[in-house]
Amino acid sequence: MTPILRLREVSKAYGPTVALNRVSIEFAPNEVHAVLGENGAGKSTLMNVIAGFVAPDSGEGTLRDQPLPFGRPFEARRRGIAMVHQHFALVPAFSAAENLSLANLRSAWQTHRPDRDAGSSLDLAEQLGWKVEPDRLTEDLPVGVQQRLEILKALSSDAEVVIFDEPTAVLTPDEVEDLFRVIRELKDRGRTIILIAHKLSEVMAIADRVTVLRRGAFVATAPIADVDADQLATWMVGEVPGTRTPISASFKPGLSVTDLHVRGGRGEHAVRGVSFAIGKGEIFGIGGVDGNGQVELAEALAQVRPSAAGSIYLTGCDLEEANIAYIPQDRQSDGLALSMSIRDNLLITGHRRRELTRGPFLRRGAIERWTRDLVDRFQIKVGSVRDPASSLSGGNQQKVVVARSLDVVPELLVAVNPTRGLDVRATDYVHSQIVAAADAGAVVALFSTDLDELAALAHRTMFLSRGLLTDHLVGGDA
Amino acid sequence: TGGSGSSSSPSVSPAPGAAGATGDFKVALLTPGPVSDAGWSAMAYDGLKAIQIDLSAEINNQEAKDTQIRDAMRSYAQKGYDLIFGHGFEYNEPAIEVAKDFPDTVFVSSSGGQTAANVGAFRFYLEQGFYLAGYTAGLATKSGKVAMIGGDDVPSIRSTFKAFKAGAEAAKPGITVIEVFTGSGQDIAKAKQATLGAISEGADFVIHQANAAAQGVFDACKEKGVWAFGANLNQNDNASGAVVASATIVAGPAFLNLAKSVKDGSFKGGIALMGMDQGAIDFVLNPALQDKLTPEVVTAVEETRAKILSGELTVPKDEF
Amino acid sequence: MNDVIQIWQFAIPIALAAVGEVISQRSGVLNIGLEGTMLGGAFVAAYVGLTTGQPWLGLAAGIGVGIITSLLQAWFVLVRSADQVVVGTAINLLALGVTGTLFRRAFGESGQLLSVPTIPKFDGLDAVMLATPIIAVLAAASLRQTGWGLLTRASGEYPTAVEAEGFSVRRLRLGAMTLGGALAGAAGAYLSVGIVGSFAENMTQGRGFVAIALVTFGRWHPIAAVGAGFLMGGLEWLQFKLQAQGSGLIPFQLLLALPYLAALAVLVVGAKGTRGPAALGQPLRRDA
Amino acid sequence: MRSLATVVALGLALVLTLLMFGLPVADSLRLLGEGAFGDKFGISRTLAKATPLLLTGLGMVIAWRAGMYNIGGEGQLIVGAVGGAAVAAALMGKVVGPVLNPLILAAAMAAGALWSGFAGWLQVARGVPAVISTILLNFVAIQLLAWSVQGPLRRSEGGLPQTAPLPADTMLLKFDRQLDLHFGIVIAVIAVLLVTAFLYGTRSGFRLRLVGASSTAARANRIPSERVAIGSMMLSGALCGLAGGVEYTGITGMLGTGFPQGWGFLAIPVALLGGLHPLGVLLSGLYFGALFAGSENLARFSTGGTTLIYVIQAAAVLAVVALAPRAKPAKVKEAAA
Ligand SMILES: Nc1ncnc2c1ncn2[C@@H]1O[C@H](COP(=O)(O)OP(=O)(O)OP(=O)(O)O)[C@@H](O)[C@H]1O
Ligand SMILES: Nc1ncnc2c1ncn2[C@@H]1O[C@H](COP(=O)(O)OP(=O)(O)OP(=O)(O)O)[C@@H](O)[C@H]1O
Ligand SMILES: [Mg+2]
Ligand SMILES: [Mg+2]
Repeated sequence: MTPILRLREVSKAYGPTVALNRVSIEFAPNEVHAVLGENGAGKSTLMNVIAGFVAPDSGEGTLRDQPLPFGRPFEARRRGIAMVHQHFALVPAFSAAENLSLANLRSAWQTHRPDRDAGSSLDLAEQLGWKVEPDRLTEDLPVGVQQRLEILKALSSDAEVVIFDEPTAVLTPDEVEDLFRVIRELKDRGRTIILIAHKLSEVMAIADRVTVLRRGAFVATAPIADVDADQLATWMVGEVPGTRTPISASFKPGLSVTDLHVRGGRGEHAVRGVSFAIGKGEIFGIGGVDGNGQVELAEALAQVRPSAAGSIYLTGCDLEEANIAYIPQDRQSDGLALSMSIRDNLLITGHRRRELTRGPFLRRGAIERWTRDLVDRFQIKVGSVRDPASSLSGGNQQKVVVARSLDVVPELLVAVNPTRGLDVRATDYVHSQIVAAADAGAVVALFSTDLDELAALAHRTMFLSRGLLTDHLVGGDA
Repeated sequence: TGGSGSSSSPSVSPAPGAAGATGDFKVALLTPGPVSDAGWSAMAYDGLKAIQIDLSAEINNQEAKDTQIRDAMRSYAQKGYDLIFGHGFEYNEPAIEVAKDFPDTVFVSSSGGQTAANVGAFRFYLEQGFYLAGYTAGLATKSGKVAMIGGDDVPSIRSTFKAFKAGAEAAKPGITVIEVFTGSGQDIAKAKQATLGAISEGADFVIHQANAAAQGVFDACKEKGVWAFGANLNQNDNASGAVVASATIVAGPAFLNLAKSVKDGSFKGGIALMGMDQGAIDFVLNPALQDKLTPEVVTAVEETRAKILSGELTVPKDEF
Repeated sequence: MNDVIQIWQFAIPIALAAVGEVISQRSGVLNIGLEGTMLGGAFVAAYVGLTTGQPWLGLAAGIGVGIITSLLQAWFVLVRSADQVVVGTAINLLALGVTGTLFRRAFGESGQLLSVPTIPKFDGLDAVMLATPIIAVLAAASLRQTGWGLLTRASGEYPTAVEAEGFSVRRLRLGAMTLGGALAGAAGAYLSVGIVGSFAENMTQGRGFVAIALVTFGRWHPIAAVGAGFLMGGLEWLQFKLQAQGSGLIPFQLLLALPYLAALAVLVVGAKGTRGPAALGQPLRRDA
Repeated sequence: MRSLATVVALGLALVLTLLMFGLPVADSLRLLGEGAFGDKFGISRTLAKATPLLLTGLGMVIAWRAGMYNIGGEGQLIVGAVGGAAVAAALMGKVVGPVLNPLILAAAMAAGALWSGFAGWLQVARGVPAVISTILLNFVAIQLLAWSVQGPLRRSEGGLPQTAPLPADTMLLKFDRQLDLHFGIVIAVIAVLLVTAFLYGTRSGFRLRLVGASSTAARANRIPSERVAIGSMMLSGALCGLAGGVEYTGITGMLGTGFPQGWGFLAIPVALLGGLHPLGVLLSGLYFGALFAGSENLARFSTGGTTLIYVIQAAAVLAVVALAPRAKPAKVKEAAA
């Protein structure tokens, strides 16, 4: 097996943070190569180096013995490296078909017709059983569909190396299975597939070989047959994480929602009359395939989006004044102001805390102490709290959101896919925080596309489908 | 310490006052438009050049409109300039004000009604030239319509237009005098468009006050085969070949004489009206196109010129 | 008919410049320096036209200046990632200063009324007048129906997506800026060797800014922008006719403010659906 | 390091410009320096020119930090001055100067705030990007000025299109009659301090920065970003309007079509060079003030011709943006340098 893509001694540091530390790695044609590692291990950085989006500080890379065009993504793409981005590279104002056309363009000098140029990708989507409406504006599509577009774009190319950075995070198990079928097909056509995923089960199911990174450094590469999940987990974190089972109990009345209707961003009827009640200390799971009104419902509960009809009551306090913690599904756009400092991002809730302000003014010293405390308590891996939030890895970004939301126990916690893209340890940590909040008396509405997560945490779970709550199951017993 | 400056003199170079030494005489000119406008401002610039050569003065010039005027005057005064010309009546009032703070500098504006010990004004009686142009147009028009194309809409321009109109009406009672402003003395295309508009309404003689944009007026006249008058400078030899005569200002002598009086200390404020009798204003027929005007017209115009020179006829002008 | 031709001719400079600005803005570059680029084109076209006696050479030179100016701008905007508005503002200042200084050096400090030969006209029509609508249609078609157009639009919306597909946003924007510059240069040149055959300092008198307003007015569509330019030209002609007829009905300041007010009104009434390019005005940033 | 490079580049750009125009370099540099710092006149001129730049620059910082690309500083400044002049016209002779002056300044701020607030509203409520609307509004403002000095505010029928000059006691305090320096510089410096305290020391300031950095994150955290956006525009316009009022009551004393000097446009380079930070604006405002005082002197007293001033200013701006760390509101580095 001669490698087609080689990286040698690649390093990249962001200020004091070493994202990649002399990583050497080889990828072969005809293989699915999984790259594993904790949040912040450097996976995305490594992929971005390969695809040209990030220029490494040192080290070299070759594709078919030609040097890689570091720092020039368009060049890398020309040379046959395609990437499915963890954070999508789609034009929001384009139709789905136009976005797909972008991927199918062979040259700027050709004519363009969206239906024709997107054709092959749309065919592929149909083969996969993925519903993509070509004329819809991309920005109006649910995240799950956007993820499919992103994948379709990469697939439609004739790239030799296809990188998938956490493509499965927002897909349902069925969709994941479809994707894996495609990946296998690509492999059979001699392509190199690099896959990042956090779910070990997925990795075991598809990968031929696996490489583990830890804190920016290469740990090991091994054929998948030679390792088991425990081994991988040990490589990744150095220890095996424990698991937790939820307790069931009876709850005091907390949140009650009656016949709630919510409209989506385009005025569509996204939530069409749901009623439920969540007790204090209860974790209420809301599952279902992405795009069925979860985000709208969550936003309505979190008082971010107005409800069109119906009522939301929170026992014992005025909803306007209540301390509602909201962990949005898209941490990069809704959770954080990436360009602002970590401290400022914590202040997003902090600037409302009485002890951190004096009238209209902020108390500098108090804020400093509070920030330090949160970073310590929630084990956020930061260089300095004055660094921009964009410098954090996905997992640590999520920790910032969680930390500032759960610093004091909220009356209501609304969390949407709170562990999307997190590694095992971080996932476990976020889970424990959610449970702790509930144990301390918070009403918790947990939205997740991950059945395991719901099963592990929720006392009860319902499913949202086309804006209506359907099924009903009981947490611990499910 | 506000307000105490009237007794102190600028510190840059002790101003020589009215009786300065030669070579040390500094004169500045402020114009409302670029001195490259081949018109109103250019003419003043030529006057300044004459001062430089004849009095071996150090000269300087700058464009300064309304609100910038005081600032520009102050900066020259601060630099110890002896004489600051402002080319237009709009410089008169700022001059009065700034002059209070800089008693050792003489300020002169072309037109304007206020004076002080160190502030004077001379007013070019360009209306006389415009009157003659209007008179000529009135005699020679076939359509009975003539036009005036203005750039900036300012009182001095309006005053000359009034004179043109008076001249035209004197020659041909009931004549239609079209007036169009473009709002800019630099927009050649607009000047052309405005002229085309006037011509399409029937005008067959056009005078302008468009300074640098004048070529647009001439171009339109040439294109449509009608006649134009030059203004401010002698524009008879314009390449368009459409200029039958020009109403001109001859500014050199006026500038020079005034500068001399400042230099030798004989300057004493006051207003001088500079008209045809001083040779400061003229109306020059284009000899190459003389045949386009009938001899009767030429004779009548010359008679009117004589009347103006003798004082028998007073051309109307606005005070502003 | 005669009036229509007249209106059309005087609308050409703003219409041409607006088409170029549409292309540039669609790629994400807000070219505030349009005015300066036009002025540069006007001056050089007049100079070359005068010295060679060839208005066509003048026009070509004007286009050349437009391209050079846009390349200069591109270096700042695309290579140095400088703020587009600031660079554009500086370009305007630069053009004002350089053309003014060169004009005075070449033709004397008190200036001259230059008479430059103009592009030949047949029945009041000339090649540039005919070419302008064609250019607009071509631009519209290329933006919609070619790969270049798709990529250029994507560069103006979300540059990362373009890079991810193997195309250089920098090159695409450079292309769009160059086209925009060429058209702006041509527009300025047409002013000095197409319409009047002369030059005066700062003779563009805000036409570049009007063109920017037209882009918005025309909602970033080349043909609509040209149509808006024609409309503007018509209003202006009407205004001059009214003045000549002696009715001071409309103060001309209002007329001068009209394109901007109209553009604003269109946006106020119907903006929700049409936005400008999302990345308009944003510098291109690669990984630091 | 970076600032050293900036200085070197500025110098080089300058020398190149001078050489290009065939001017003696040493002499020209001397004229430039003299104009800015040569004597009390130079220094006072530098400060006087920095005054409107500081105020408009601060205005840009506030808007851009909130993610509103306000390019309408020029229009807001003009409208501010017009608003001030309207109040002056209405109250002149009825109110004593020391009272009238603050009224004029207040009116200027209000007018500027309304003008920019309109652009803010357009973006928030109608989806018209402020980049576009403020550009358009600049031109409307210029025509508004032209119309008001030709019409309602004209000092006298048939006179020049200008407003009546303000009496001396209505003007801002001057420190010396021969100098240009006036009380406006004090106002500007106080504004710098207030804006700094506001942005970094208050909850509203924090919210403003948050909305600018990520309006989606602000929304998800129940911060009324639309109100913040409009508010920031109004604050920004108020500062630009104040600049207009200060220029009117400090320097010109009257309005005419020549009033706009481009301070509002230059506010953007001032703000960007200042790193979109109020304290940075203090430095860059002074730098540009000195540059203007100097280049004016150079253009006046060298043989280059008066149009040269534009070339020098353009070269200086370009040299700055070529080197200044790129700044884009949404991605402004919050991290300490
Ligand atoms: N632009 C940046 N600026 C500063 N630091 C960065 C930047 N990008 C990444 N880092 C840092 O580099 C390290 C590796 O980040 P990377 O995104 O590669 O992690 P990852 O393995 O993909 O994690 P995750 O699973 O959470 O996505 C992290 O510590 C992160 O904080
Ligand atoms: N709570 C506060 N009260 C008063 N002044 C403050 C407060 N916070 C910050 N400042 C002042 O504001 C200025 C900027 O402080 P800050 O630490 O926020 O800067 P920064 O984060 O580096 O700036 P930037 O966000 O532009 O990168 C400093 O002079 C500081 O003293
Ligand atoms: Mg990652
Ligand atoms: Mg900060």
